[in-house]
Amino acid sequence: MIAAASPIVLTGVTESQRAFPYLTTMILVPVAFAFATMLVPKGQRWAHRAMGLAGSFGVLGIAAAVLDQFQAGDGGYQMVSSHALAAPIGLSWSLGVDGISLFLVLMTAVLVPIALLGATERTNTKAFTVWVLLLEAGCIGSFLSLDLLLFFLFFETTLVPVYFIIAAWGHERRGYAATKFFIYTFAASAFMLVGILSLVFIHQNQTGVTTFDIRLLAQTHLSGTADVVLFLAFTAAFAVKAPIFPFHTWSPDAYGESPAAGSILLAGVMAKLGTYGIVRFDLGLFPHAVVVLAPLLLTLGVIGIIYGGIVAAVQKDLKRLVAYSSLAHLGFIVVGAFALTNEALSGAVLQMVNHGLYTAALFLLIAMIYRRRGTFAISRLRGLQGSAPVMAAVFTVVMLASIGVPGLNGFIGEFLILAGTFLTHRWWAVVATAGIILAAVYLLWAYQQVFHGKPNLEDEEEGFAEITVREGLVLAPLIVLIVFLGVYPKPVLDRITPSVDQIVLHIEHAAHPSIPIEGQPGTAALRGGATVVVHTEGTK
Amino acid sequence: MTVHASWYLTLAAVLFTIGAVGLLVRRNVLVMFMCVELMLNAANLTFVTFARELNDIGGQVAVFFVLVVAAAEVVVGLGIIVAIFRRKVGATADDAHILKG
Amino acid sequence: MIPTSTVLGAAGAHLLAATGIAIPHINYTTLLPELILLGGMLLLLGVSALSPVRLPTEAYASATIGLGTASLISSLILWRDVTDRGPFSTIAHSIEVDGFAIFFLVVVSCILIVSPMFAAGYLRRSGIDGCEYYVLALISGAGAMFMASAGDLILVFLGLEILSIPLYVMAGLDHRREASGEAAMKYFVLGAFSSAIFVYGIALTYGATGSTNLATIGAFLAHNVLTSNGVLLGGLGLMLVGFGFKVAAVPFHMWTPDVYQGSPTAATGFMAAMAKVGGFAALLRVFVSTFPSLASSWQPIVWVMAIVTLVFGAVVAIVQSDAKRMLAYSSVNHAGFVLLGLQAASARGIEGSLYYIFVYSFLVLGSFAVVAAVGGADDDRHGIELFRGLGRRNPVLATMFAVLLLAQAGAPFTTGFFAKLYVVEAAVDAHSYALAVVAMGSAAIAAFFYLRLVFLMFSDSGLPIVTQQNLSTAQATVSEPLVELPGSSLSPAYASPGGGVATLVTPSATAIAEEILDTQITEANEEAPIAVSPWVISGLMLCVGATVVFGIWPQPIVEFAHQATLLF
Amino acid sequence: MIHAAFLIPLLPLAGFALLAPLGRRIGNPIAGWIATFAVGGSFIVTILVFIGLFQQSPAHSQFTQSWFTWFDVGHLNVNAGLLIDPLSMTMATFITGISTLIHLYSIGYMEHDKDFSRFFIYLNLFVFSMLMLVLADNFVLSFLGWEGVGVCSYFLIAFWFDRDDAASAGKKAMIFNRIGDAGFLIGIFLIFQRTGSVQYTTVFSRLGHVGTASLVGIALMLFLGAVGKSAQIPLFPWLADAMAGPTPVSALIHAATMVTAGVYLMCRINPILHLAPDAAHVIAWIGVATAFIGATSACAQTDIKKVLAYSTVSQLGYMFLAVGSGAYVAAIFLMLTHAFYKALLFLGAGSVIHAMEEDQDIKNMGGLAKLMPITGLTFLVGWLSIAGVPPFSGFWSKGDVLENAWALTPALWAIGAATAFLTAYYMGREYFLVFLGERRWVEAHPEATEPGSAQYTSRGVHPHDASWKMSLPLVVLAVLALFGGFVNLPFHPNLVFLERWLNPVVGATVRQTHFSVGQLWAFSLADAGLALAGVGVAAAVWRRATDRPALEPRFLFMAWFIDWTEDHLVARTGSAFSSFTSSVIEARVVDGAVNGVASLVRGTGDRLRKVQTGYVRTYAMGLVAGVVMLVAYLLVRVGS
Repeated sequence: MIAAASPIVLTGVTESQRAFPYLTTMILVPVAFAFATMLVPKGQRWAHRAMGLAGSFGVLGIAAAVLDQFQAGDGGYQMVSSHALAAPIGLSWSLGVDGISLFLVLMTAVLVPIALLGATERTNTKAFTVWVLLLEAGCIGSFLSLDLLLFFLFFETTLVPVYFIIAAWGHERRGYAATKFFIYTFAASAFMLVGILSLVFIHQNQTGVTTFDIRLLAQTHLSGTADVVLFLAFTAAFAVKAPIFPFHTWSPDAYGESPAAGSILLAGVMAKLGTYGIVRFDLGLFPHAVVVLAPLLLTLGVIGIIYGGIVAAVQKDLKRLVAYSSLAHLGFIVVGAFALTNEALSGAVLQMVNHGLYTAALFLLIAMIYRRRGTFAISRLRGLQGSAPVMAAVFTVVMLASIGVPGLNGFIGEFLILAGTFLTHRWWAVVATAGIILAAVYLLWAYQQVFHGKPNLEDEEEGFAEITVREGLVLAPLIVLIVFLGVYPKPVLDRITPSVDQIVLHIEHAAHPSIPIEGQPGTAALRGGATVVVHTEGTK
Repeated sequence: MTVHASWYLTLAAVLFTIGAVGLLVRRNVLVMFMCVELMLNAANLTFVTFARELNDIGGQVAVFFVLVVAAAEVVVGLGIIVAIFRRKVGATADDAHILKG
Repeated sequence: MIPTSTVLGAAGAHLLAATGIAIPHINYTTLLPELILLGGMLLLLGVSALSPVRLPTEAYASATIGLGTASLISSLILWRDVTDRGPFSTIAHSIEVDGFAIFFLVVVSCILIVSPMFAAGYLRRSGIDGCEYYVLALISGAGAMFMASAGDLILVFLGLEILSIPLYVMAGLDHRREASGEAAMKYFVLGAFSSAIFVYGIALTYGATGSTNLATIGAFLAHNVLTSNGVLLGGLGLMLVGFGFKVAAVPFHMWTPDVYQGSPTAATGFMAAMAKVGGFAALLRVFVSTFPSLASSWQPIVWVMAIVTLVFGAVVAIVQSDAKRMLAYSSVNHAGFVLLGLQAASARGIEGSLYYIFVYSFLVLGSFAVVAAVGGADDDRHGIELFRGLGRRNPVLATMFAVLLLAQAGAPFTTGFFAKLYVVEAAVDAHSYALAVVAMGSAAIAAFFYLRLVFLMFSDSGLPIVTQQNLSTAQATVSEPLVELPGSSLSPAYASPGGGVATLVTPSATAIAEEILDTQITEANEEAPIAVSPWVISGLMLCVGATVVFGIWPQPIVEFAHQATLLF
Repeated sequence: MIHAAFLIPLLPLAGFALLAPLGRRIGNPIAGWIATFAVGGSFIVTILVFIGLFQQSPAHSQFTQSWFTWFDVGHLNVNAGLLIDPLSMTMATFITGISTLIHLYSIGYMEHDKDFSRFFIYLNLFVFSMLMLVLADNFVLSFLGWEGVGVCSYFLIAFWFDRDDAASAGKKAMIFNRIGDAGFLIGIFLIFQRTGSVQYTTVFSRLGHVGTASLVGIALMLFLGAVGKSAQIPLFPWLADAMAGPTPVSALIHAATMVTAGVYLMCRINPILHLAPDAAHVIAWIGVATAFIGATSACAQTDIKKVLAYSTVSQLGYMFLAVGSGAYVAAIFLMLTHAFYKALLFLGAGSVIHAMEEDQDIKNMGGLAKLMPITGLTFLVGWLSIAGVPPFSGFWSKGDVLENAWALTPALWAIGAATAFLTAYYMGREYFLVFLGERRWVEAHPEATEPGSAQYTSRGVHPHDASWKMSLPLVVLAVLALFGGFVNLPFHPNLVFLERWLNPVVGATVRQTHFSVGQLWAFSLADAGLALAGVGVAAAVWRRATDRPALEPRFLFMAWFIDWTEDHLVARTGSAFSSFTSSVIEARVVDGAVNGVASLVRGTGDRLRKVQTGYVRTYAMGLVAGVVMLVAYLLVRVGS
């Protein structure tokens, strides 16, 4: 019976015609630079920083090229490439990019150089640079993987750099925060691993093909219970990573204790691994379960929005405040993801990018304040606007973006999410809308405490340096993007929506096989009586 | 009345149990080791009995191996015990418990 | 069909009449690896006994490495034969030469190549630098090989003893240290006890099936249905106990922490690797290939055993304050993972277990080597607190240790990840989902204590925290080591030795004296860089290299394990 | 001509874009002039477009100018484009016009302020947002303007950010607005769900398919937005606090333009209100209630600006009363005239405050009329027209509203009339206390007149009319307040210019009141009588006295304790709740669970390690125990 071991068959994934493997390069470049940085002798800070910047900007360049090559309107995966890595296990190196991952990758490529430039770490820049570059590789890899196992590999990889970044360069309680973060997320992804494997074997039993390729796994026929259980197994990992209420308690500690760059990448990029996973895998692989459990996740998301706002309103520490506000914003993304309409889902994907941008900017500004005053305590900061009007102005813009004021990027995402959610899940949308009030409450409160009023006497003579040119240059791209995406998000959305339409169609088709695949998605029964120009009154 | 094979097996089992219990209750390392020998011999007895039952020489051959092994263990075991005694005369197994937890 | 033994019996009777004793045909080339080790062992003994000058331990070490390499090469040659001609057996089917066996031959050879590199320096430091260690290592290596290729329960038993007895001695090698003696005693008594149980189990099995030859037993079970298999199951259970003891599966693990902690650290690494390799080799072969028909009976046992082992190992390791002991419990946890593969009782499960064992050997060898290096001249400083700041005192060592620990935790792009993945995959394939979840959960728990060690190594090691007050503290610690470090849990005396000195006159002077002694050790430990011999470094290079390279490019080893299983 | 419309919002935006980076360098007063010209330019363009539109026949008086697709997902297609029709152009005209005047005024008013340029940056941004609000061709873009003006008012109220009251007031305004905005958003979602579009014209063309219930829902949700923005019950308290901002801000944002956005929105969605009469009733009643409460509260205020603030609340109530009773023209009419005289009053108050060195307590003023003739005179005009004394503009517009209220139900008319009387009374009170009676302030010694120097205020003040920059707007506005009423005279169908002009937008839905000439005269006399009565009473009571505790009860001073109640019921409980959530639920329950698991594992480990006693026999026992259990299990299996 041993001899009857079934040899693993590799799935015949079509090799892409494209000559240059952009995606693979995008993952390997930071790794290469990381190793190169290791070779640079200690003590040469500028050299390490230069290496780090070169690597991250290299990635940015490639990402730009990918954006250029990307065909808008094509919802499928592009630039697909795949090779076997460990045949008996079934692992294969298969990458591809679509509208959903494209901008997350771009965002990562933008945020990493900014994080490196905005980093305040004066010690052991070598190790720091190496970790950041590896983290970038891990995140981009997760976004691009079409192979579930490869995704999991990258997904887990990101833990290690973050652990070291927090543990080595963090603040007072860094050990606790780093360990909590690592163990919590690690334990959660245990469920996902088991889920992944179960799915693969179910698929194997049906087709005799052992593959981790999500495009093939998406066609697996799952029984109701299996569907739900696997969905929960996956969601556990993503819910912790995002985080979704009530699995969020690692995030205030991790965000609060980690250094500036760490917080930026944690909140800006890592959190998106969770929400991206939800969109790509939960929605892509378990359509039935999604339809069944959407109310549960929507409720968690909405609770997150309200709860995050409520708790953020009484934080004494700027970073923890942003952490809880992120919980609220990610709640919006979750709601959008599980509303199962094109509007909401596109909004969710866009909002992932938006949140990355303005949260990164917020953390940068907080780091600048910290550099001047050595504290995150809201109570110890006061009246900064008087001595640093420009920083105050920039902070205001970012704050308004995060509150969701139209004309800035935050609004587009939230509006699409809420409008789309309202179509299918009215009351969740209504409660979530109330959440935007809370956002104003805690952020304006914090802003007033920190920037308004008269500075305390002892701070008076200490003064407060205005934002420097270098800092301004680091922030500038973020501000530009925040405004641009607020004023003209169309080019982005045009690339996101085709992929989103496919997912929505996939789910609708699974939920109601009667619906023909062709035809404008989103008009199906999922919307209840909410189709365009309803000729029937659907108020009840 | 004939002595049935099961009698031997039972005897072996009893011997084995005695050995095991002895190892549990005695403190003197030497005695404990003797109990192990007893258990090994119980195994031998079983081998032989089965060999006769099955009328197969394999079991009897096995006994030799076991005896050899037992002898080897004696050598090593005594060496170790002596090493302990050299440090502390009349040491019992319970005197050695600095490693725990 | 006719049981082989009866054939032998008949043949024996016939030949007895004619010439004398029947000598089954022996294909010595197939025994080459074992023979190399044993022959080399004798050679070493002879040389050390006869040589007029006292040879340096490095000489023996290099000799052992040479022998290990030789056996590795011969194993690979065998591998080629097997891949060409398929598996075969020799010495009246008591030695199986198949992919499975050869995989273990390779692993054992690797262990024999690596461990001397770690041993040499250590043995000299502890003044036990004779040929003994190497001789013992070679013998038990041979024993492990026999266990792996044994086709007969008797041979399994012999292999087990050949493997174990040298390990007993090794545990007590450092006769000057009381702990070492105690470890040896415990290991020996319990080992002997377990092998007695084991051999009794063989006896029962023999009685039930009429043979000790695995192939025969397998065939017998395949063709007959036992009306009452009580005896057989009893025997099976007792054998499982014997194996369980060797591989340190709960509840037969209890010797592990004590023996690992007491033995000389160089020996600990070796026995941790070798005993598990041998034990699992035989365990897998006997249970999966010989008793598949009884799987329904033993699978539940292994299931329980695996869960208990996984959880116990991880949970108890968390509360350990001694690095060696912690690693001992972590190795118990690892054993649980390998049991996952066994419990699956499938080709994939075997592959997983093989791969895991391979990976584990390198990890555990390397880890204990680092512990030995940090342990200092008298090998008595294994408190995890003593790893604080290792990142500053010896960055290379710390980094390598970090890699090994993270790999044990199952970090991606290390072999540890794929090892865990592989066995969990097998478990899921066998529909034991609960087991898989528990396993991953225990991995998460285990991650905690690996990370704690990593964090200690890199914390307070010249990485000031950016806030003003911490900056000053950190500078203070560099210049003035008597300041309480943030988050350092050292003895109060460390915080204020002046006070300690002042209270020297008090009744509890001795305690405080000890405290201060401890303090000084810690201080020295805080600052002094650790020198590591090139031997150890190169050995670690091998371990870490294997861990990382095959972690990024798992294909070769995975493929090897896969083929090995196919050629079972 | 009409195609230049895009310049209307773009010019102020350009001004903002220019000043935002460079304003500080350009500095005082050039920055102010740039801003003023930007808005003035947009005023001129508006006039041109207005004329262009005027020449169109009423049937074709609606143009949309589409710029680009803002975002387009699924069925949600949102344009960035303008809707040029009589309504939006009326709004744009008076917004740009008054803004220009107030910019001009501000150059004078803010000349000593260190943040001079920042002020104008905000003002320009505000004008842009306001214009987007009124000109947008779809709900979402209007919402952009809607939120934009909210944010700008936040900036401007908290302009003197080092004053805590100002900072808090700004925050309060933003949050109250935000509550309304949530309603607005939900309204938009409902509209989108029911009609599949957010374009005004498309939505209105599809209303036939939408059920009444939905329409009422939509109307009320949007009205919630209006309540927040236009300071109606219960969301009005922010407006009183907002007076902490510079006075031009109060004039522009909190009297003339932003607060009327709600009224504009309600008029814009008149087709929906028309189909949802229930919603209309709600609006009318809330409006009239607000009008009454605002008026009564104004009677007891002592802060010159607070009086005006509550008066604004009250007047806005009138406008919603008009909207609710279907008199959209009347609403717009009142909005126009109110913009004139309220801006005038605020600016007048501004120059008074300027003269009194930032002292705003009317009890410390008096007798300023002679010293500040222009201010006094223009303020008088403002008072009489808000009081509704013929022939001032207020008389016509308010009369219009009250007639329509009567047409809905006389009860509304009664309350409205009472409010009208109160209006005349409290404004009279203010006028008498500020400009007449004896001087209750200390004359400064001429030698210490360096502005801002410490002794300057301590020594006292020397009131005087301000520079022409501040006086000119007063005069212009006074003229408008005086004759503004003539755009919509009731006597003859040819005289109701405004009504005819707005007809294309609201004609279909506006309530047609058919009063005989006699009735009209009766209404007019009643209004005039009430106004004069109010004036008279005010004169009788406040001519001499400065303190009438009986007439200034604390209840009214606290504005019926509505703010107080909301503060205690919502704000305090809310913060208490969130600190509870954070300290108990978050720390103990959610995080406690996580750390609990950790300590549980650790505890288990501590207990389990006790098993390792270190005694060989224990270990042997463990082995044997294992054997026993194992064999027992197997034998059981055999048995079964």
